[in-house]
Amino acid sequence: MTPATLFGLCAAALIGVGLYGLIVNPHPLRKIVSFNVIGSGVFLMFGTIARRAAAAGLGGDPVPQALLITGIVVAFSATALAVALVLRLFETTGSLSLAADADDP
Amino acid sequence: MREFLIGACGFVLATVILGLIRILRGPADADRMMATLLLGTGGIATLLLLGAAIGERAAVDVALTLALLAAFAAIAFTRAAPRDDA
Amino acid sequence: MITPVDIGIAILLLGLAVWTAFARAAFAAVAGFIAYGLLLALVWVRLNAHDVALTEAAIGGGLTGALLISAAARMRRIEQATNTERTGLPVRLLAIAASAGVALALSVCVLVLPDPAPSLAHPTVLNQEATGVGNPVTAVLLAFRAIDTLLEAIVLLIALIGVWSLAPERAWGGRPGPRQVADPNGKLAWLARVLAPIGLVAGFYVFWVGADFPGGKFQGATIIASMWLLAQMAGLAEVPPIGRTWLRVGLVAGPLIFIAIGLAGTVTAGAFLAYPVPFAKPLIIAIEMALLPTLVLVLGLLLAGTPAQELSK
Amino acid sequence: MKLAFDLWTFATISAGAFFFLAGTVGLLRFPDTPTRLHALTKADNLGLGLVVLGLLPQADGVLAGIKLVCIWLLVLLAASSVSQLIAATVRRGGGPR
Repeated sequence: MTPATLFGLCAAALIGVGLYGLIVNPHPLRKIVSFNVIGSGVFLMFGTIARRAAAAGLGGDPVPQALLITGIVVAFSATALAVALVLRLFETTGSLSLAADADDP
Repeated sequence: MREFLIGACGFVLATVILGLIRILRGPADADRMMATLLLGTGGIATLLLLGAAIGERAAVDVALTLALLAAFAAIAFTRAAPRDDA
Repeated sequence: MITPVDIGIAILLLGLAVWTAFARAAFAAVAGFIAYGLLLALVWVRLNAHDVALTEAAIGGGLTGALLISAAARMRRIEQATNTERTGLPVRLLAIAASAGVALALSVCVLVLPDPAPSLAHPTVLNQEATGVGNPVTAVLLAFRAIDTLLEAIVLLIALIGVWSLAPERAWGGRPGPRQVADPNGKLAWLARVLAPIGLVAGFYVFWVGADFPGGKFQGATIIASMWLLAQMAGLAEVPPIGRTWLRVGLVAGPLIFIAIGLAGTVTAGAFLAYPVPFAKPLIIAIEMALLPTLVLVLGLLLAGTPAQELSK
Repeated sequence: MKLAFDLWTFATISAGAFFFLAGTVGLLRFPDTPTRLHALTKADNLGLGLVVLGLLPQADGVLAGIKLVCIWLLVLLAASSVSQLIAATVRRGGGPR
């Protein structure tokens, strides 16, 4: 087994753990954190693929690596938007509950 | 020399792993923040040792970035921490 | 060859991920996630992806952590109320089954990846000469897949518009974030006065070496944006009101210059975002220079948040 | 000469690793937040300094060495100020809750 395979398997486990946290935790901020864990797992798996494709004297395939950089920055912007939404929800309703209101059908 | 550096790297990483038990135990928010500071310093040492061991110069630049930004989250924490006396 | 360091990092990474999912309090989960982000930078170094490691150290270790921790600290006092809301056992069991299934399926995928792996490394290296850039990742970002980078800059702008559009009516056009009260002679101000100039130099360094070594505009812009935010938190600089003309011009200037150079390519080199070979490197550097200030502004303002302060007269 | 350099590296990095261990033990064993802060910031930054000193003979070139020292100085600067800020937060009432 190479380090790439080790971290690939680790990435698969991270995606699983993140998915569990996303479903189970009611707190919206923790859903955001779990979503980021899933995201990093996906990035790590992509990084494994980049590492396995090392050729031409490079340590990895530069195309997936460039896409990873793009992905990390976009993931940050999505997180910032999500956090802003949660803070606004908190300000407006004074609560962090995502549950539907009791009087909803 | 390479084996020694890898070994030292593993050792520092192991002490950091132990230190992260503080994140689990808390009890105060500040204790948890301190454990992430420990990982910042330990992570920089690990990177420098790893970079020297595998002869990778870019690892030093990553360590430089961490040195500049590892404390950033802790600063944000001290700015946003609830002020009980206010 | 797997070293004990690799195994240690992998176990720690998994342990921290489990902690973020199972911790009792949101703040504790976020603290674990910050440690997790710092650790990911180490993983990228181990995977020989040094450009990615720099990005992760700057964004995962710095900006995302600061964003989440300040949100967690602001919501701290009502957390008890949310803790009473718990997910039922059947849902938990289903969630365990679903996530275990996904993880297993993905593990199998990792183990049966084709060998030798398909790679675009050879074509990249063969064609890199024409761009005049020494770092293959920069060549991909700004020449071979420049459209991704352009659209990314636009996605960042859209996210910022999303964050701003959450502002209440009275605060529209005002300064983002809660009002900062800081002692301009305090410890934080001292730290900002010393650290911010050094950080600026380091940010430009990381930006500039990106042409030939790991680094580049995203990493450099993140470092510079953090130093800007540090000065804001220390009370040495104020976030500009979002209605300012210079701010809005700065936000769109980078992508506009990028699009203009791309359009010029349709005339001079026969395709959108193609560069005439003798001018490839100057054009790439021009795009990077144009994107840097825009990225600094967007990243900094995304972290500063939704406008909440009323317009001062 | 090479042997002397290598011995220097062995000695300082081992000492640095020891201080990292000491910092961790302090973080885990000391009774309250301010003492833990004290253990962490002092021991770990000394450990990092020793590691940097040990790596200096292995660095390729003077500039690379200066960069290593700069990283240490940056960490010292940030860690010392941040530990003051955290201590202030703790004293203000951010203690165990």
